[in-house]
Amino acid sequence: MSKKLAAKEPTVEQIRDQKLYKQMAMTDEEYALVCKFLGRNPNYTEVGVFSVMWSEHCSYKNSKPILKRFPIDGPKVLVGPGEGAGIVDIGDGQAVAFKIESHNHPSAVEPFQGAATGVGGILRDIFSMGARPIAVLNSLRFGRLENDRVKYLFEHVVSGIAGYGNCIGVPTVGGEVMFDESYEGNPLVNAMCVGLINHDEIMRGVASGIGNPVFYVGPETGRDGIHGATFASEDLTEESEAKRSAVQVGDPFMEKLVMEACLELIKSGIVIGIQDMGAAGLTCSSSEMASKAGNGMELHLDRVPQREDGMTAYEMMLSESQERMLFVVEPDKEEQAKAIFEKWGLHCINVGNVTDDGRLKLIHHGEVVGDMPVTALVDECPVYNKPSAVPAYYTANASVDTNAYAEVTDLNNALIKVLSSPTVASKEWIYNQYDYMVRTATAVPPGSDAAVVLVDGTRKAIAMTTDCNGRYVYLDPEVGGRIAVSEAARNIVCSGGEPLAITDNLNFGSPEKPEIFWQLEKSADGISEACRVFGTPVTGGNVSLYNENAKGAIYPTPVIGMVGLVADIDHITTQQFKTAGDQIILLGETKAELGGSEFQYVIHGVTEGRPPQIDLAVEKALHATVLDSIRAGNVKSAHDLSEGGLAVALAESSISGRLGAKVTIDSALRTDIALFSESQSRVLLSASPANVEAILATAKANGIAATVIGEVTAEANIQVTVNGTTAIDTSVAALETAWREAIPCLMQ
Amino acid sequence: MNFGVLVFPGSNCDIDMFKAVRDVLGENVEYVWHTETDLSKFDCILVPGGFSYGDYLRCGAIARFANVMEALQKAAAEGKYILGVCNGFQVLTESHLLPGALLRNNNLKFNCYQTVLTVENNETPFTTEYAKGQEITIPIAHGEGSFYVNDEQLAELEANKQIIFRYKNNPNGSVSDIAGVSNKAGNVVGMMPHPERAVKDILGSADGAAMFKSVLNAWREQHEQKVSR
Amino acid sequence: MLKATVYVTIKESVLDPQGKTVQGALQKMQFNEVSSVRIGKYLELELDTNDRAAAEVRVKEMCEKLLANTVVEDYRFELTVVEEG
Amino acid sequence: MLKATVYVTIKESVLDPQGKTVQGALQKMQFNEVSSVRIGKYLELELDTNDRAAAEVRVKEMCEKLLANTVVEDYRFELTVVEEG
Ligand SMILES: Nc1ncnc2c1ncn2[C@@H]1O[C@H](COP(=O)(O)OP(=O)(O)O)[C@@H](O)[C@H]1O
Ligand SMILES: [Mg+2]
Repeated sequence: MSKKLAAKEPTVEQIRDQKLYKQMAMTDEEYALVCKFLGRNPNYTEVGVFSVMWSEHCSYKNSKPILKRFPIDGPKVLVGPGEGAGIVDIGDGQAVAFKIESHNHPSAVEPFQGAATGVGGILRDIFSMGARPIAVLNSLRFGRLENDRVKYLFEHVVSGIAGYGNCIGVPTVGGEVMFDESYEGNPLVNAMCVGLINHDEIMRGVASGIGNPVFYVGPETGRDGIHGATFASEDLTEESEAKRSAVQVGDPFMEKLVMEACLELIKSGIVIGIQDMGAAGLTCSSSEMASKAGNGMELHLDRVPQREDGMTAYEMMLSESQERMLFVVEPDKEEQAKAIFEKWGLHCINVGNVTDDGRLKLIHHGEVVGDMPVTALVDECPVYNKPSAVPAYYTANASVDTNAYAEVTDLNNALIKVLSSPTVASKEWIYNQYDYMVRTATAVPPGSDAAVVLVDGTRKAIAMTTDCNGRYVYLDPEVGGRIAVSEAARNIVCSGGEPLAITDNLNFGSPEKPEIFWQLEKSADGISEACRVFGTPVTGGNVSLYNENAKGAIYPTPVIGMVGLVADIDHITTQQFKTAGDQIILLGETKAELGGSEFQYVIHGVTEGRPPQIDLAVEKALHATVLDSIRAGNVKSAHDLSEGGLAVALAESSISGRLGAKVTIDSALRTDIALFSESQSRVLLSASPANVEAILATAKANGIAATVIGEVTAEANIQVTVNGTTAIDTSVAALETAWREAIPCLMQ
Repeated sequence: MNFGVLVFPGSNCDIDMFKAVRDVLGENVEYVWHTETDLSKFDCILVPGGFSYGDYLRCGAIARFANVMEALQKAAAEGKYILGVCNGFQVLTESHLLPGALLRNNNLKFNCYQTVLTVENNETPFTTEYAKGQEITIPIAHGEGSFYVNDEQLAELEANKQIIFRYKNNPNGSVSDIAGVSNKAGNVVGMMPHPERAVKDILGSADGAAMFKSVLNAWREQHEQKVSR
Repeated sequence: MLKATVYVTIKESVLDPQGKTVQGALQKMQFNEVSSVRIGKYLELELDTNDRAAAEVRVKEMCEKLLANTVVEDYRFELTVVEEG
Repeated sequence: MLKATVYVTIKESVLDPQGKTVQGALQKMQFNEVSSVRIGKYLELELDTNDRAAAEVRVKEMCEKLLANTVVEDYRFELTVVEEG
C-alpha cells in the first residue's frame, strides 16, 4: 500500500487487534467470516467495503426472512424484487416501473438535503431501468406539529422534496402525512417514483462481457455521506448529529442532465448494464453489477473523478456523492456513449473493466488496495433470524373496551376538532409547494384519493397512492398490514383504477428487540395475505430499521405504495360531490370500531384497544362493486372512508365539491361511534338518481351492503340525522375553514 | 406554421409546450437545442418553463448567455412571435427582451395551483382569441414570480398597453398584480402562469388553448397579406 | 492568485420579503433588538491572476453581465491576495 | 446602534452545486481565470443596542439558531457602530 494511505489509515493488524471493525458496525463473527472469505485479514478499505455491503441497508441481513413471506409473482410482473425497481405490464407493450425508498435518518439530521437526496435516489432507481419517471409520491411521518423541532423538520422536508422534484421536472402527485408523538425525533421520509417504459427497453444492472469497459458518469466523488449506509442502519443517537459526513447535498440540475443523457444512451441500445450509485456508492453498484452477471470487476480508482485532494480508496469506495451512475458498454461503443454525454455537458470516464475471476479488485496509485470475492460481498452476508416475542402492550390492549368512552354529544364540535387535526386536515400547505402538473399528464392532482396520471397517446392512465396507518399496525401488526394494502387498493379503485401491484417500505424500530421483530413478522404476514387476495404482488421495496428515539421505537409503519391501471380515461373518478340532487350511497358496514381511530386520538387523547377488523374477501368484493359501477358509468364521485370515518368523508366530499349534504342514517350504534368509527371496507359514492338502482344491484351481486343515506344539496350545509335526531348540522364553510387553516396556522 | 420550442439544460416544460402546439393546433413543432444559432425557419418561438441551469444564481440568468439567445434577439427584432412562460419569462427579462425582473414570491414558497387571470390586452398576437377583461383560469408553478418594475416603468407599461394579464388574487406580490407583459412592439410576450398546462379540461382548464389559436390566426393573417401582395 | 469577494444586495427601493420574514422570525424568538434585516448574496471567486488592475475590470464585467441583475440588485466587490497553497 | 454583518458560507467539504454551475457559466463567457466559485449568504442586521459584548453573544445565538444551518454551513460576523440618524 502507498505510504500516503498507510500513514492515514490503521493497519491490518491494528484493525484486528483493536477490533476497529466494530466502529464500522461489524461484529466479531462477521469479521471472522470476512477473514475466511479472503484467506487473510482485511485491510481498512476492505473492512469498509464489507461493512457497508453487509449493513442492513444493503444486505437485508435482518429482514430477509421477513421479505421471503411476500408474494412476488403475478402474470403482469415483468421485473420483480432485486432490481432497481419493479416493472408491471400495462398492455400495448408498455409497462410501469415503480419503487419506494426511505431517507429517514438523513432527514432527521438535515431535513432539506435528506429529503431532497431521497427523491434524487428513487428517481435514479427508476431511470436506471430505462424508464421515464412520470410521477413522485411521498409518505411522511412527524411528531406533533405543535413542537418547534417538528415544525422545522416538516417545513424543510417538504421544501427539500419540492426543491428536487420541481427542478428536475417530475410532478409530485400525491402522498400522505401523519403526525403523532411516536415519530418525534425520528421522522419518516419515504419517496416513491413511478416511471413508464416499453417492454423492449427494460435495462438491468449487469456487468456482462468479459473485458468490457466500465464507465462512471456524474459529478465528482467527494467525501459526502461516507458510511451513510451503515449510518442508516444504526439507532439515531446524539452522536449521529456529529456524523455530519453523512449529509449529502443534492443537485437536481445535475440529475436532470444525467437522467436525460442516460435515457438517451439506453434508447440508443448500446448499454449492456447500468446501475445508479446509491447507498454505499461505488462499492454497491460495482459489486452488484458484477455479481448479477457472475463476473468480477476491476476498478482503477485514480481515474475516479475526485472533488477533493488526497482522497483514499476507502473514501472513494464508500462515498455517497449524489447523481452518479455506473454503466457497461462494448469497447467499440465507447465513442458513441461519450458523444451522448458530451451533448448534455457531461463526461463519462472509463474506470475499469469486467473480469472473469469473480473478484472486485481495486487499484490505486498502481497498487492493489482491495481484492474481494464478489459473491462474498453480495450474497454471503450472514442472515439473522432474530427472536420474536408478543409485546406486553398488545396483550394488555385486548381488555380495552373502546365503547366505554363517555359519549360525545356535541358532534359539530367533534367534527371540527377531527377535521383540524393535522393528520386529517387539508394537505394543500404541502402539495401547493410541489409542482404536481409538470409534464401535463396529471388528471387527478393531490386532493382526492389516488392520483391519476395520463399515458400520453393512449386512453390509459395510471392511478397511484401511498398508504399506511401506523396506529393500526401498532395495535395489531397483522390486521394493520392487511389494512394498509386494503386502503391503498381502495384509493386506487375509488379513482377508477384496477390495482396492479405494490412496493413497500418497512419502517420499524430496532430488530434486536423481540417485540419489534414480532411487529415486523406479523405485519409482513398481513401484507402478504392482502396481496394474495387482491392479486397485487410485491415487486420491490425498502427496509428502514432502527427507527427509534429517546422514548423508544416509532409505530411500525410499513408504507404501501400501489399502482393501478385506469383502463379508459372516462373511468377517472374523484371524491368531490358533483351535482346537487345526486344520491349519496354508503357501501359497507359500520361497526363499533374506535381503536386506533383519529377520533380516539383527538377526542380521547389515546391510541389503544384493537384496530378495526377486516375481511379481505369482503374488501375485494367492495373493490369489484366500486370498479364495476364506475366502469358502467353510474358513479359521479367515490371516496374511501379512512381517518375520521363517515363524518370526515362526508365533509371532504362536500368541501372539495363546494356543495352540501343532507344525510339520514339509522344505526344500532351510539351516534358518536356511528359517525367516527373507522370500520374498513367502506366507500362513499354519489350518483344521479337514475343510476342508484344499478349501483345497489351491483353491490347486491357482490354481496356488499349498500344504503342510500342522503343527497347532495346545493346549499352548502352538512346535516346528518341519526335515528331521528339531528347529530350534525353546520355550514360547510365552517368545516372548510377548520380543515383548510389547520396546518397553515400551526406553521406560521 | 412552424413552432420552435427552445431547450436549455434544465428546461422541463419543453414537452408541455410541444404537446400543447401538437394537440391544440396540430401545426409543425420542433425542439431547438440551446446551441442552435439559426431560428430563421420558425414563425413562433416558445421559451418554456423549467429550471434552466438549475435556476442557480438567478432564474434565467445563465440561460441568457446560451448561443441560441443571439438568434432569439434577432428573431424578436424581426417581429417574430415569441412567448416566454415561467422560466421562459425569466429568461426574457434577464436578456432585456422584456421589461422588469422576477423576484422571490412574497411568501418565499414555491406556489403551484390554478389562478384566475384577467385579460388586460387582447390585441397582442397571443391574445386576440380572448375578450378584453375576460377572466381565464391558468395554473402557476413557480417560486420566483413576483414581477417587479419601478413606478416610472409601470406607468410606461400602462401607457403602452404592455400589461397583458393581471392576477385576480395576487399569489406572489407582483407589482400591480401583473402576471404577463409584452415588449413595446407586442410580438414578445412573457408570463408566469402556464397556458400550455391549461389546454384540456382533463388537465383542470382549457383556457390556455386560445393563446395558441391566437398566434396561429395572427400568423395566417400576416401570411395572407404577404401572399395577396 | 487573487480572491474576489462579491456582495450582491437587493436595491433599497425594492422590498425584500426574505429579510422581513427573517426579522419576523427573530422577533418571535425574542431577539427584539433586531430592527431590520437585509439579505444578500456573498460570492467568493478565485482568480488565476495577480494583475489587480485587470482583475478589477474583469470582475466588474462579471458582475454587470451575470453575477448581479442591476435592474433590482446592487453589487460591490473586494480583491484580496491569497498565498498559493 | 450596532450593525451586525453576517457571512454564511457552505462548509468546505460540502458540495456547492450553485457555485460550480456559476463557475461553468463564467468559463463559457470566457472568464477563464475563474478557478472556483463558492456562493453564500450575506446578512445585515440592525440592532437597537450599543452593548457590544451582549450583541456578540446574541448574534452568535441568532446564527446558531436561525441564520445559519450549521449542519452544512459555517458563519462569521462583524459588529460595527452606526450613527443614529
Ligand atoms: N405529503 C404529501 N404530498 C403530496 N400530497 C399529499 C401528501 N399528503 C397528502 N397528500 C394528498 O392529500 C390528499 C388527502 O390525503 P389523505 O387524507 O392521506 O388521503 P387518503 O386518506 O384518501 O389516503 C391525497 O390526494 C394525498 O395525495
Ligand atoms: Mg382515501
